[in-house]
Amino acid sequence: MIELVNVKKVFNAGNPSEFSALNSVSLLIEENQVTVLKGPSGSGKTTLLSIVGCMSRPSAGRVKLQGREITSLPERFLTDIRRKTFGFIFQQPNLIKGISVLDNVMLPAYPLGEKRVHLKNKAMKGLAALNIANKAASKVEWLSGGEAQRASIVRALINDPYIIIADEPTAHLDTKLSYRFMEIIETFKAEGKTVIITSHDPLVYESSMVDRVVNLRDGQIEV
Amino acid sequence: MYLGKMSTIEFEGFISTEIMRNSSLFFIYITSGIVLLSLLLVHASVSESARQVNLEEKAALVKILKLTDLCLFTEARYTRNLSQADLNTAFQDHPLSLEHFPSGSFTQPPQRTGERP
Amino acid sequence: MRHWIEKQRYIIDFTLSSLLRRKVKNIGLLALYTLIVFILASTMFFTYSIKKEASLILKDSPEIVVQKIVAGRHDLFPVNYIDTIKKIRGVASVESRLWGYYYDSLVGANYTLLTPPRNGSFTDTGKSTAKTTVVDSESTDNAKPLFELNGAVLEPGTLIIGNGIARLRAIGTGDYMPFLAFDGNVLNFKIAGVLSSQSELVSSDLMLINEEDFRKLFGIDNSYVTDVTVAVNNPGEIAMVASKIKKRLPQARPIIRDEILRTYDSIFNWRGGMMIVIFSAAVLAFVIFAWDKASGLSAGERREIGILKAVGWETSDVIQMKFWEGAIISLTAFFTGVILAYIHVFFTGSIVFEPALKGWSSLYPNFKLTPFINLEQLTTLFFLTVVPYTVATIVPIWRAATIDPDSAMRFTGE
Amino acid sequence: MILHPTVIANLLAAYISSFMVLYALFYGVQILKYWDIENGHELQLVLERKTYLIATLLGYVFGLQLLSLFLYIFTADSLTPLFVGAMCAAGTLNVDAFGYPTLVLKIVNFIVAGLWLVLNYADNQGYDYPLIKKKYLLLAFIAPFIVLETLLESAYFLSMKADVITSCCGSLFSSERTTGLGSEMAALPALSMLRIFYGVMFCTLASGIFFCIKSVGGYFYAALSLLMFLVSLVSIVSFISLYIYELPTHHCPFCIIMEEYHYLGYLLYLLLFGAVVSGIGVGVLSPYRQVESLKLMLNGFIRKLALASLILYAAFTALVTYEIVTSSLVIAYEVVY
Repeated sequence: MIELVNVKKVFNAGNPSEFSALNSVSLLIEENQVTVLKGPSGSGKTTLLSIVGCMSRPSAGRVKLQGREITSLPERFLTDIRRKTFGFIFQQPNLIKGISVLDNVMLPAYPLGEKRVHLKNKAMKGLAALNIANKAASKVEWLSGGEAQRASIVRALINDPYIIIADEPTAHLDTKLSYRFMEIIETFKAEGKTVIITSHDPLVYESSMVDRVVNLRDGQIEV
Repeated sequence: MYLGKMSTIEFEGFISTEIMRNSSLFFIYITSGIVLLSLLLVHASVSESARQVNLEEKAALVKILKLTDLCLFTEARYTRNLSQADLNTAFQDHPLSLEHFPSGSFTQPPQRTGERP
Repeated sequence: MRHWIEKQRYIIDFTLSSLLRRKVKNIGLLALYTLIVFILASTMFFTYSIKKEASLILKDSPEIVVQKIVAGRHDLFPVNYIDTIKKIRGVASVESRLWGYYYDSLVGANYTLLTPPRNGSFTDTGKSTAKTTVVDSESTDNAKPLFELNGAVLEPGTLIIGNGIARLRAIGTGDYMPFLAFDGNVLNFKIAGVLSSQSELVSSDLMLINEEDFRKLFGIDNSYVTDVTVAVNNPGEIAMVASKIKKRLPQARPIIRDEILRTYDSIFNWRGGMMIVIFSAAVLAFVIFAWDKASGLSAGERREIGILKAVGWETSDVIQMKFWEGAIISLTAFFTGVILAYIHVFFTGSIVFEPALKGWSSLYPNFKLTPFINLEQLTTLFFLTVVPYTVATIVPIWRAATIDPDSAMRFTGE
Repeated sequence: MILHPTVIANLLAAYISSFMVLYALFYGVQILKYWDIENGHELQLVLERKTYLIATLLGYVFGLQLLSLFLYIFTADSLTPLFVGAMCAAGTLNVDAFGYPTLVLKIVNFIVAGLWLVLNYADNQGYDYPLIKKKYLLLAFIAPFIVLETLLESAYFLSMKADVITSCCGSLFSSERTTGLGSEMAALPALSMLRIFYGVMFCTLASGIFFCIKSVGGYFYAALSLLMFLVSLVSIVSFISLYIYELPTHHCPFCIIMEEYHYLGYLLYLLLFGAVVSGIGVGVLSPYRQVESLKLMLNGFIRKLALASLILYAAFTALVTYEIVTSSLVIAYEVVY
């Protein structure tokens, strides 16, 4: 599904503060599997995730998505792929204040220019699935932590992507909500989606349905 | 309590609160702006024709009394009738007499004083 | 194409909501922008309409005015020159004009005294159409009927005054006005009539006086007049006749009508341009302010764009959003500025500019300008205000749009 | 120099567009030098971001060129009363030697800027920036022309002298100015121009339709649409304006955008400019149909361009024919003024 071949990422190359977040990482992520990237903070987890999720391009190395080379694609195409293939769940819910939950959820689909009625129905269905439909019109500031997390999950699913990327999803959730989150991941796996999670929360990487755990340290994969 | 109540009302009316999308508001705003602007243009042409009578009266007065200048720069004798030569009319010779602001400083020096016959 | 329109509508949705969210920051920018448009628009409307009005009013001014110049200074025009001008082929008629200024120290105002033609008569359009009788200058006997203005006949010893003077001195028909003659004794003139307030733009400081009284007041003997107006048979010949006059009377200074019009045109161009050049410093300051405001993104805005890009917006989508933001602000400022300027110039007679335009003149005509705006003025206004603003914000917008998508990932603290 | 608000607006627009084009060229040269799609180094990412900046800048320059073209004609028309012998914008452009060259350059720059945007749009469809080098070479070609146009325009306005009253003799004996470029075009016989216009238009439309069906002969169509553009300009001056003004002597191509003729000229010129930009765009893009990353989309896009230019030319001809039919002027015999 996703293949990284000795990917390197160097920040502000050439001047004294040069720092290589990743050096020659090779990784293969199978289809319909839940992979957890484990490692202390500063080990390049987030950089690796942003390269896998086509948010940024590696300084060197190859990235293949379903066999197609996407390393040197222009940003326009990279974003198009990201919009259709990946759903992002961030550590923070990252919802935009001042606009309603519904608008927040529909935001990723704006550039696609879908008819508003269809988009609204899809968004309402997604919110109803995670039973926060009653908060659709309320402002984002009034949501609780769990509700905000679920809203950002619905937003990630709006373009029904088949790969879900979650960066430290349970960092700000209590155990009950973390279990609820793992159940949601369970449903993704059942629907045939591939899930990639970064976490150092034992509740996540020791959970039964995780297929593979990858350890990351100082920009390299520990075998 | 108050916060709770408001959100419930909001919910029942949820479907209806979406009365007007922002972009339709924007288009209505733009069209009303353009309509207002064209109203101005219409008003301009309407009042121009209404003023025609007034303009003709002034023109007739100019014709009878053989006036040559507008009565705009009235603060000094030599700025009153700019086109006529006077003891020192603006256009008679060097015009940059600045002591009488604003007309003194606003009159433009003739372009080609010396060259032509 | 359908998708593109729908996409634009979505982007406008988001832009409007983000604009309304940060009201305080945008209101300041909008107010300044509207002020700039307002002042520029008022200047242009004022200069254009007064220029148009000048060209309409002065189109019937005398075709050629001939003056005598002695040692580069204006001098009285000897009557015997008139015959030499009459002999020139193509000249229809030659009439003399007697006019001058009288400084009234009481109110510090200059009056223009003028002797109207012998038996012309003029009635305000309010009552009936203006009658302009052709004056044949051959009949020199003074038994002819005198000039009369809507019924008020200008007998010797009376005056017809402009509305401005009546307003300034608060006098009307029937009152008396003392004048200091050239030889020191005081002449008392009765006011026979007042010119209409409509025609103040040309006649507010005008005083019509009888020829004998004028000569008595200023001591000009009969063999001299102030200057002479020449009517020409074929308008195409004006320049030729003027050159002949110049040849025959080297001291004469012939002035052609369309030169007068052209002078007024260039005065008001110069005046409009001058105001804009002075005002361009303010526009430049505004452009720098807009550039700074566009590039100084608050942390919230930066985070918001980061989220947009992380969630699936592409750089050009963000650029389009910022374009719409600029467009909304510019259109609001442009519409409000132009409409306010229109009301300011044509309904309230440009109060804001009055002190600047009036200068020290104590006798300023209050005239209502006929509104005259066309597409050209609006395009010029667009170029002088909206284009600089848009260009100034291009680079900051691009810089804001190229925030990395994964900045939203890195953002951890709340 | 004439200190006139519209003149100031014109110069401002000219200097702004040259500044923007030079700014874009500065980055364009950087891209031409350091562009290497393969490596993902910092510089390459920065350059890729710069492409957005340049595209936005050129988009604004294109819009500004179009607006300032019409404003330029407006200014010339509004300055007419200041010059002896100038009846309308055509006369004012003759005031000094820079008037017409600036106008011609403005039209050429507008078309070339349009082509750049067409090339840019095509390049954006390819997934590996296929035409990036050609795009910025074209930009390097455009920049000097726009700067030249700005210099010519400032020379035109700065060296302009209004004929105001002079102090010495008051009246003015400036000689009648000889009419420049405009008069030759007007001298072309009207009726034969009419036949040429319809003949060339017919060939253009025919070759366009042929191209749309068989998608062969793109260059031929582009050349024809350029020729048609020139023929249309000449025919506007020589006979179309006569019908619009219903006056056998008034050849001025500028007065038709004025108020008295309900701003008809705008529609006429916009149709014409749109047609020529898309027409030549077909020719410009044809050589890149084999480019690997553009293969599938480029044919469709070129056909769309050709179709657009066909429709615009057809609309232009329809409008011209409508004007001729409804005009009360009939040029029966050959009149040469």
